[in-house]
Amino acid sequence: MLRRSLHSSVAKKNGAKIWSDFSNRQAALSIPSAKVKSYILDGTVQQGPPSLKRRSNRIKYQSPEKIEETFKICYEFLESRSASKYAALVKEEDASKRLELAVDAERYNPEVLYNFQYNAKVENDPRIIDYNVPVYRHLGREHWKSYNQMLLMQRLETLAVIPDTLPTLVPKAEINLKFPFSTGLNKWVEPGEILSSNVTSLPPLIKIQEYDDIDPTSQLYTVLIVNPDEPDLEKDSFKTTLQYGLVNLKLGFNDNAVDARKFTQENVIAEYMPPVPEKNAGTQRFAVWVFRQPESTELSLENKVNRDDFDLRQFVGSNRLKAVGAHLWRSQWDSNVSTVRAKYGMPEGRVFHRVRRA
Amino acid sequence: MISTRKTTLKPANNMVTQFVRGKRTKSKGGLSPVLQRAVTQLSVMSAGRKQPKMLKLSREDFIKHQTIQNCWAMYQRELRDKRKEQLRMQYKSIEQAMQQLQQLDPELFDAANASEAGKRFPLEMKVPTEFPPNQVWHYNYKPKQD
Amino acid sequence: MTLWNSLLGYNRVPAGKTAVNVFQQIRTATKKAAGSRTSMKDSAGRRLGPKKNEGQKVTPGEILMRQRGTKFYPGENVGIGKDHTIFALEPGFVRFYLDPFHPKRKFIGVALNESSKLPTPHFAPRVRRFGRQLIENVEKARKETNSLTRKQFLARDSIAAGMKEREIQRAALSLRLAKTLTETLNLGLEGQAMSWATSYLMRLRSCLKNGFALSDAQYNSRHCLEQEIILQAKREGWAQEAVDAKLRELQIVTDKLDCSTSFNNRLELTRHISLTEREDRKLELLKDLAGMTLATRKDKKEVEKMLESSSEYLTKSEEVHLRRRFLKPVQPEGVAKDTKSDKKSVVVRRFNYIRGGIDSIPRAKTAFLSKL
Amino acid sequence: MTLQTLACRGMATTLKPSGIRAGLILSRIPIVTQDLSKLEKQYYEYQSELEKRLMWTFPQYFYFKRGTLAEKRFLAAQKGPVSKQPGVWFPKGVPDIKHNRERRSKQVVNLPQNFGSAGGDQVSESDSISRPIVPNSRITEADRTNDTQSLERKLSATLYLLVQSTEGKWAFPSFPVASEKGAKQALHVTAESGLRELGGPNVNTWTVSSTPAGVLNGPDSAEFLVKSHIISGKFDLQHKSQYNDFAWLTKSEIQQRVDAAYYQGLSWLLADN
Repeated sequence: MLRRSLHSSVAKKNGAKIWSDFSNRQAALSIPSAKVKSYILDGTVQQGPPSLKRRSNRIKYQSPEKIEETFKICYEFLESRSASKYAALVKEEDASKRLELAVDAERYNPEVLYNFQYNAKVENDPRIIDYNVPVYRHLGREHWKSYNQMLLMQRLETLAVIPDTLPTLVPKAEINLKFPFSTGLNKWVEPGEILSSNVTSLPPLIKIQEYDDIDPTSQLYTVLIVNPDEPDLEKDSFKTTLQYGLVNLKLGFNDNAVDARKFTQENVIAEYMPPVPEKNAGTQRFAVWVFRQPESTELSLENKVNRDDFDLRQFVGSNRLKAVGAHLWRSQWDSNVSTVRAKYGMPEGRVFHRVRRA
Repeated sequence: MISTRKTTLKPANNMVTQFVRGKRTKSKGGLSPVLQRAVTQLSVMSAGRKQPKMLKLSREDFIKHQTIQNCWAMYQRELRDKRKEQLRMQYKSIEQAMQQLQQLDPELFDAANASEAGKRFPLEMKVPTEFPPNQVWHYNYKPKQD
Repeated sequence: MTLWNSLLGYNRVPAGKTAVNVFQQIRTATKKAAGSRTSMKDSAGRRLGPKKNEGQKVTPGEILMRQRGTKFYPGENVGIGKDHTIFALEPGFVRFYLDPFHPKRKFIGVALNESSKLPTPHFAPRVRRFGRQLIENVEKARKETNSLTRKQFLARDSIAAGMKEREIQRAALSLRLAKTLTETLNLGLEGQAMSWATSYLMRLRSCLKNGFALSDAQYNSRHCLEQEIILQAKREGWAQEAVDAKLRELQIVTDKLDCSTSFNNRLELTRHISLTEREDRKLELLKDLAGMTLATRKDKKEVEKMLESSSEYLTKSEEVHLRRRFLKPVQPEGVAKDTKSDKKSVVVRRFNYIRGGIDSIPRAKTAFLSKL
Repeated sequence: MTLQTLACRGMATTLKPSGIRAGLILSRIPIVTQDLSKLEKQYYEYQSELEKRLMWTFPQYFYFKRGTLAEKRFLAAQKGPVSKQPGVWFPKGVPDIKHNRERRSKQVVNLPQNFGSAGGDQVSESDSISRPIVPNSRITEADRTNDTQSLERKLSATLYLLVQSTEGKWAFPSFPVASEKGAKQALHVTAESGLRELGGPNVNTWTVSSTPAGVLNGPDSAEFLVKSHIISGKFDLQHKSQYNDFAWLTKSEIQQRVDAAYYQGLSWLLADN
């Protein structure tokens, strides 16, 4: 096996302390708690790992032998490689390569690994996981792709939201949905979940987490919530209605929770209509679609939108919107629907036969 | 195993214990011998008792372990890339040499390009060992006068 | 069958001697005595194959195809039975077709109307039928709305009891909140303002309990009340100024509440304690606790009472940490050392890892919280 | 190797058929395995510690029959684990003993010493069966004196034969190829015979391939490098040849002695270690 003492690149020669001097590094790249940081980096292991809260457990804990010395050598090795990546980054111009270099330089940093693995990723604390930093965006995308993205696509396809509302979706942004205002419940909705009418009586909080390298200041977003299962008795089929429409939303990488605080009345092209399915009309799907508006163009508000029989594909085509993320919940009739209708001043719902006849 | 089996004679109820060689029926520990034998056989085969406790690392140690593995993977990748690059350069230089040789002297080219099917490394070429042999190099080589 | 007859003929010795005995009696080694006839059995035909042809109008449930295995795959608006029988799910017209998405498969589907062709393009929305009749008669409609499924019907008493139970708890809680508002804090709210206040605080309490940050919880509660007002205004068609006035009123009430009340770490309503005040009282508590020595039961009671009252200004985790620090179940060894191991002292036998042996450490009774 | 067909003949350099020389890269393959770098040594130690921690308990019942002398001697050499006693507090965790092994840590198995002649007199320590194994040192005499002419130097690296021409330039030995019709031989044959002529007959070499490994284009000559390994025997420079010195060097040492352009032309042909 060929082995040569690896050529000593400039940075390695003077043992550059890239990862430990924070003169020009973002604060999120280091571990906030000093105890944990010194346990990992300086190897102060007498009192045991600080992540074990009880002292008795810390005393009982036995860490593997020779892990400190090995870690030290590996840390220096990785740090020298990161130094050479930073050196290359200085000379690099092309944007995508710069991004790739910036990510590779920090990807194996143990502090970044610790921060990302052991802290909340959706409700991220910008001081620890700061999605402005490219390496956290990269790790976030990998984490999202490992499960949640697959789950979303599976739900969109098995519940046939993909061909019914829009032809297909290449997911780029992670969409998380929560209904905190109607019941005060603090739980993210899983795509495809059946929600009660009481929960969906007030607009949701939509968190749009972009992982791509876009310029958040110039990019505007549109959010549409559509219901493709509104019964249409004349054609004995279904029609799509627009439940909620927001346009020209400006989002950051960290503060991207869209609720009443984040937008004003101009952003709303369609007031929120809560799901009020009718008795025996079956389970209705409510698809949340998030689009990137083309090069920071503002969508005008007065283009009259036919909410009742809404053609989503035509609307997306005419405004040249690019679908980046989606989410989905389902609603069905329950005894509370009548109170929600009364609250919104909507007429009483129609009632259908229980048996579905030819 | 000598087992004592009590045999009682009916008529004069003076119990006579006869010492008869045979299986032990009275159990020493809690289990009866049959059960004990089953338990020992099971424990001999069972893996659970022979395995160490599962290694549970604290968060910090797990991060250290991941960093060590990342470093090793990167180190191995660098060696592989270096080796691949060297092989590619070697192949390029052989091809360039043969092209030039073909230009200069077709005869030598044919001699060089002759097929070496069945050519094997000589036996004397020693595979490197951890420590050198007693006689490191055989200087006293005499070509065979055939 | 012809081969078979020739074989049979070969074995049976022809009854009457024909003029020329064409077949010589050749002894063949393999054939068993002809009597067993294992290969003779055959079952009646299963009448497989298509039962409807292309374009034929069908109603749901009609069988389109009997087959072994999936010679034809189920297409749109069509179901497949466990013996791979394909039957119609929607009324329409039968179509035998190929789907470019599955090049190796043949499909049978039902198109909902005469003209439409299958397969519908892969990215086009599905063609679906609603298929339910509207109940015009109001009486029947009301009856249908109030009809319950069997499970709900059986459980309706427990559901009603549960709702009533929750209702009672909510009423009790709002009463408690109202009482603290009026007596201890005497904010002088009445009528509409009081009802707003109690519902605001109830929602704020549940949001805090569900893990929202204080600012988020306050916004959630206020936003919920605002929406109610806006929706009520839309229902009753108030003028815009009336709505704004109402909202301003609500804003005043909520601001007053925010700056005059807060919740302790047991989610009970208390007067507002600012951050600085919390810090000072915490330091003060630390000083007192440091001075305390846990020798008698009275000391223990005293320390517990101090920590009890600290729930107002400490967060839950801070309180737990202080309890663990000052109410240690076993005092550190230096504190209540007992030299002579007499009857009253407790002997702790601990393994000494350096010496490899067992140390027995006599400890006074006062070292143990439970034995005070 | 897929060689270019004759079709691209026109594409060659416009070198006229001048002097063709057959260069020889004579190498001695390493005798000992590579020296591990600090990272590798530490990593292998760490992995072996982990493996010991996760290894199953030593099957004593398999190696020592119950009640035999061997078992008694083996158990005497072992240090038994601390077992759990009721009523005793274990601050570092209650011991979990199965098959006489503490399962929470690695099992240290000691082999009984002086297995053989425990009682008997030390008849002759040197050849008794149980004498400890003392390996030869990987640093040889030649290493210490840095004798570049010896083949026992730098056992873990590949050594290459370099010769110093009269005007003091170090290079690989190269021999002219007879260009007249009759006496022309294949490249590797000229190289080998030139080597025998240069360094005495008793050199046992093995040519890797008759195909040249590379070419060095001089102003008017083209030197085709043939690779071969020296297997045994001694290379002693014949005094009459036109070279005045020779040395067995590793790749890094070659880089110092040879000028940059020459080294650049064949750095990839030489093995790093």
